[in-house]
Amino acid sequence: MTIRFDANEIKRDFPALQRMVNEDVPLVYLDTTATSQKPKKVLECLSYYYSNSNANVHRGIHTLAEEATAGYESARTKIGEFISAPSAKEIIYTRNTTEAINLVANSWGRANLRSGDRIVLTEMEHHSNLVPWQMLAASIGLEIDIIPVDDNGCLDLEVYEKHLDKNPKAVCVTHMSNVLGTLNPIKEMATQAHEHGAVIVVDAAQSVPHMPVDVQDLGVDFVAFSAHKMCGPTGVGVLWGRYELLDGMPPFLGGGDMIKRVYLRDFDTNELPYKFEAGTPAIGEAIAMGAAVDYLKGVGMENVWEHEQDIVSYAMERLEEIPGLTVYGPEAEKRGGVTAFTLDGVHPHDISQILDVDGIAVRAGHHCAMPLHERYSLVATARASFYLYNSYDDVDKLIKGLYKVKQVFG
Amino acid sequence: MTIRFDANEIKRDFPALQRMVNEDVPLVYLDTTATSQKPKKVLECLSYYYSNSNANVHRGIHTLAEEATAGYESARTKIGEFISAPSAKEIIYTRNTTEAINLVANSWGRANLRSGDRIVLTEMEHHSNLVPWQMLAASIGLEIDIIPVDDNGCLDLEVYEKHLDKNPKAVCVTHMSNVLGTLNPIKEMATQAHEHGAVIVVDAAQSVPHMPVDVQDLGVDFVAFSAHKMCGPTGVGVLWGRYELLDGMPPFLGGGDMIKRVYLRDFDTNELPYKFEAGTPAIGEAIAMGAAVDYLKGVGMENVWEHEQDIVSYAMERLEEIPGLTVYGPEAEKRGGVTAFTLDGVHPHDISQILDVDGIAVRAGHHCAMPLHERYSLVATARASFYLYNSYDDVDKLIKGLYKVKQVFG
Amino acid sequence: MEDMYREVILDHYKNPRFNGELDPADITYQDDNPLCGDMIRIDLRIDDNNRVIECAFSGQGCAISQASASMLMEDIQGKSLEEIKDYTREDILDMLGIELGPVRLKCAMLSLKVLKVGAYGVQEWIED
Amino acid sequence: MEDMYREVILDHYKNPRFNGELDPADITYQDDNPLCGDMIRIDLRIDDNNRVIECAFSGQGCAISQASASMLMEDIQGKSLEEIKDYTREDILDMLGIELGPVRLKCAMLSLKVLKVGAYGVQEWIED
Ligand SMILES: Cc1ncc(COP(=O)(O)O)c(C=O)c1O
Ligand SMILES: Cc1ncc(COP(=O)(O)O)c(C=O)c1O
Repeated sequence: MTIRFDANEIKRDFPALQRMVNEDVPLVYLDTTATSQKPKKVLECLSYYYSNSNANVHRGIHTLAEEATAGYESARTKIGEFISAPSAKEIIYTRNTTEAINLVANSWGRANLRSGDRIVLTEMEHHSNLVPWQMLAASIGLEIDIIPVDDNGCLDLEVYEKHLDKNPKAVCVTHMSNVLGTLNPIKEMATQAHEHGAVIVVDAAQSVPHMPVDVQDLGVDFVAFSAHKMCGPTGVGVLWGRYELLDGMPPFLGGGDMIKRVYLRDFDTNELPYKFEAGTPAIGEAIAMGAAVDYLKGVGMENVWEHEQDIVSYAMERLEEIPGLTVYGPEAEKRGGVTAFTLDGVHPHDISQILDVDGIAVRAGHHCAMPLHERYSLVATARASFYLYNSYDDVDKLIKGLYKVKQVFG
Repeated sequence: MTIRFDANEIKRDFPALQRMVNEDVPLVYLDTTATSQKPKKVLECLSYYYSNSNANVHRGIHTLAEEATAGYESARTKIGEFISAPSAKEIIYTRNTTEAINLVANSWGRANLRSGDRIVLTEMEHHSNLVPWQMLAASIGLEIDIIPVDDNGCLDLEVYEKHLDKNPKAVCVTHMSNVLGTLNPIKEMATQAHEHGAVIVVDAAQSVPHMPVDVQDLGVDFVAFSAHKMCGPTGVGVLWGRYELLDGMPPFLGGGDMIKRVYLRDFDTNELPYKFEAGTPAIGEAIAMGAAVDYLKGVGMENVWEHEQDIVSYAMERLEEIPGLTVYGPEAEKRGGVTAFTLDGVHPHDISQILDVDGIAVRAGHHCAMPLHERYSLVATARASFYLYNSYDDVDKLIKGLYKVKQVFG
Repeated sequence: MEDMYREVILDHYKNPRFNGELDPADITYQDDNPLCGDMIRIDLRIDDNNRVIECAFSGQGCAISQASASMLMEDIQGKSLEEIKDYTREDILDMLGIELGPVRLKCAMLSLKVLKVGAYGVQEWIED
Repeated sequence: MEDMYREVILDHYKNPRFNGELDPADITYQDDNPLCGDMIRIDLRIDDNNRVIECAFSGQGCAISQASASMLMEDIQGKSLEEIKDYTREDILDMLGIELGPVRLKCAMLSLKVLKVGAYGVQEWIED
């Protein structure tokens, strides 16, 4: 058994989880997959930064500029250690997962792919790991192969192998589905991709926040994730890439910081990681992302993961009791803390709205995964997702709320 | 005369301006051109958001998601009004000025420019308004014409006219130089550009924070600025563009929110402004940018501008008294609150470091304007810049500090 | 939202009025809200005085989108196209009798959008 | 920074030792820090035992970069290239006798970087 922690105690660290909605019902936040709540320590870090050390980074000599630069770079080091990156120079700050993937598609993609080259995507990708590749494909003429989702909500790895036989240049895949919760066998997929000479780009928006991720152990090439889904603020995310790959890539956006020298008609590119950070970065937010990493490390990512496993097992058990309710995706053991479901005769929007009356926050819609919904012939699902601050009690409230929904629409 | 306000009173609104550096000297912050300090109200807004309404925007039905969406969109409206934009749909949130200009270069530029087309840049641009265009020019084969800076630190408008005679497709120019302080005659330049069929892209990073800016009155096509230079947080900035132009442009980054529909190999683009906002935006920071606009409006942009005019006139008078000191750029009447200078026999780095001992924060370096420094045969300048929270007293401290620098190196 | 969805909304959702299609119809238009998959089609028959003599809606989606379409059909009986022009967001919200956040507003307004764009073209539909 | 720049730094800045160029030289290398425009060139003459018998630096920049170059020249007199390999950041900071933030550290280390890269190639220079 695991060293369990008390989610209700954790909950106290999160100011937003103390609030009431609709005047007097306590919030039950089950929408972490969209964005997580933020612990007090992270907010204090943000506020401390802006109230004390706020300055632009990298070019300043005065005290505030030095403090800001030191904070910004030490957060980078922390984040690198968090995912076991070999070097902090491989940690590129971006706005979010989406920008990180666009960076890879535009910089690595345009430099390394040619008309007629193939890339592999999957049917369960978030739009963030589809659209940038579609845009690139349309622009330079790539062929896209899709790994379908099987009836258990898992990737069909036999089809993957067939796609690999066509020698694609890149495999772009999510570590964990934000709808089905499916945890993909990235390590194996990476080995296979490399055997066929393909680079593997991993959307880790839903894994890095929820489980220990070691990019070296996974053996992947690029990993993208967002601070706002892992207890940090909005406005900052990370692209990690293998040094040799990043080093060989042309810059993405142009401007201050990413240059070594600028002439009127030409410029010299800066070193990693600055090459990919154009203009004033999200300094305060990056520093607060470092504080989020500290917070999560304090709890322990193994513990976070075990806790979510417990909660999602319990949630699936309880959800599947409800007549007319269907949960999509694999059994609890193969998924993270996400449950997308439908209820016969009730549109997911109505589910979400009626649950909201009781303070229960779930998402309804396509969750930025329209092709996946299409695969299930759905236009929308309701989605309850769990994090370290969710308790069994939260699940019970969800179940009670869903019975109420049934009653309203009965 | 103007309705003067008391900078020392304003100063009290800014927590960072209360701090001590080197243990016991009060901070004299003269580095606003790099980034401004933040008033308490903005920090409270940020903190309130994260402690109460934190949720992902646009897709959620639950209470927090609705609050977050309402806050995010109402900030957009405020920012639009602040620059007199005809519609809030023309306000695109970006990370910063730099990303905003990259967006124009990549989206508008690639869609509208062809090999052999000409664009006009200036010798006083920040790297942010040079490098994106250089990258585009190298990629698709553009000719770049440069407006030189004359001996008064102003653009040579006769050369501008000659460049216009070659029918460029775009004129990319800063509203105010971040080194010389020069305020360029954008309204006239826009009229001329349009007479020759060119689009005008304005880097307003240094104007929107410091003076009333009315994009309709200026008659320009695109305007870029950053929240962090106008009392707001890092991580968010704005591109404003004329509706018809933005509407006709292809998307820039791909991902969630910027789509209407996604299929496995293709997607439909969303409407403005969402078309250009891929992935989870800097929600909290955008809302806080709205609070920064409220704060500045409360003081009044006319007042901010008049105050800075007073301070910079005084500063130039005092600076020019110092033997061996040279201030670059035009007379005070033609500039904003920026003074870049050198002192014979002392490197700007040493100036900055010795001033820091007395708590005086100035920048030293090329200020992301290497070509401009090259034009003056300099590698670096020291730069003191002023904002609504700087007083005459701050200037006096700077002057005293500079005499000390002279003494150390005497 | 105190009383969850009001009885009348649920009644219209469960027992939609004027549900179906008209063939032939003078005006047929449909649109959807890709965000949530709500879809509404409206068919109208118009007399020589430009009055609605028959109407029907079909589609799928949440209670709000379907109930508002049903209520709207009931309301436009015998109205002229000129009068339909005057329908506002407020009219729909009055029919529904509840307050709605920005996402649900789109659900509620879908049928009005389909009606107006069908009757006059996109220009007439100013959404915000 | 209590005593501003220490006397010794200012002295080396104002009266640089071993300032100039050697022609011919066995090793000549130069580099700059574009961020602030500091530039350092170092010339070395080496004997058969790989010892520095003559050295000179030239360049321009801030007091920290120029003074550290001057101090470094003084220190490497008669040292072997092997010994020069062992110079660390700490050695430079000890010579200067002050603490430095990240930007100024680059100024201080420029001469050591030029020396090491000149003597051994880039591999030997691990900055951070
Ligand atoms: C004139 C000018 N343009 C552009 C920028 C770049 O702004 P940011 O770094 O916020 O993108 C700055 C500030 O550094 C500036 O002063
Ligand atoms: C699997 C997955 N990928 C990508 C994203 C996009 O993240 P962001 O919006 O922070 O760019 C999300 C979250 O929405 C996600 O769940």
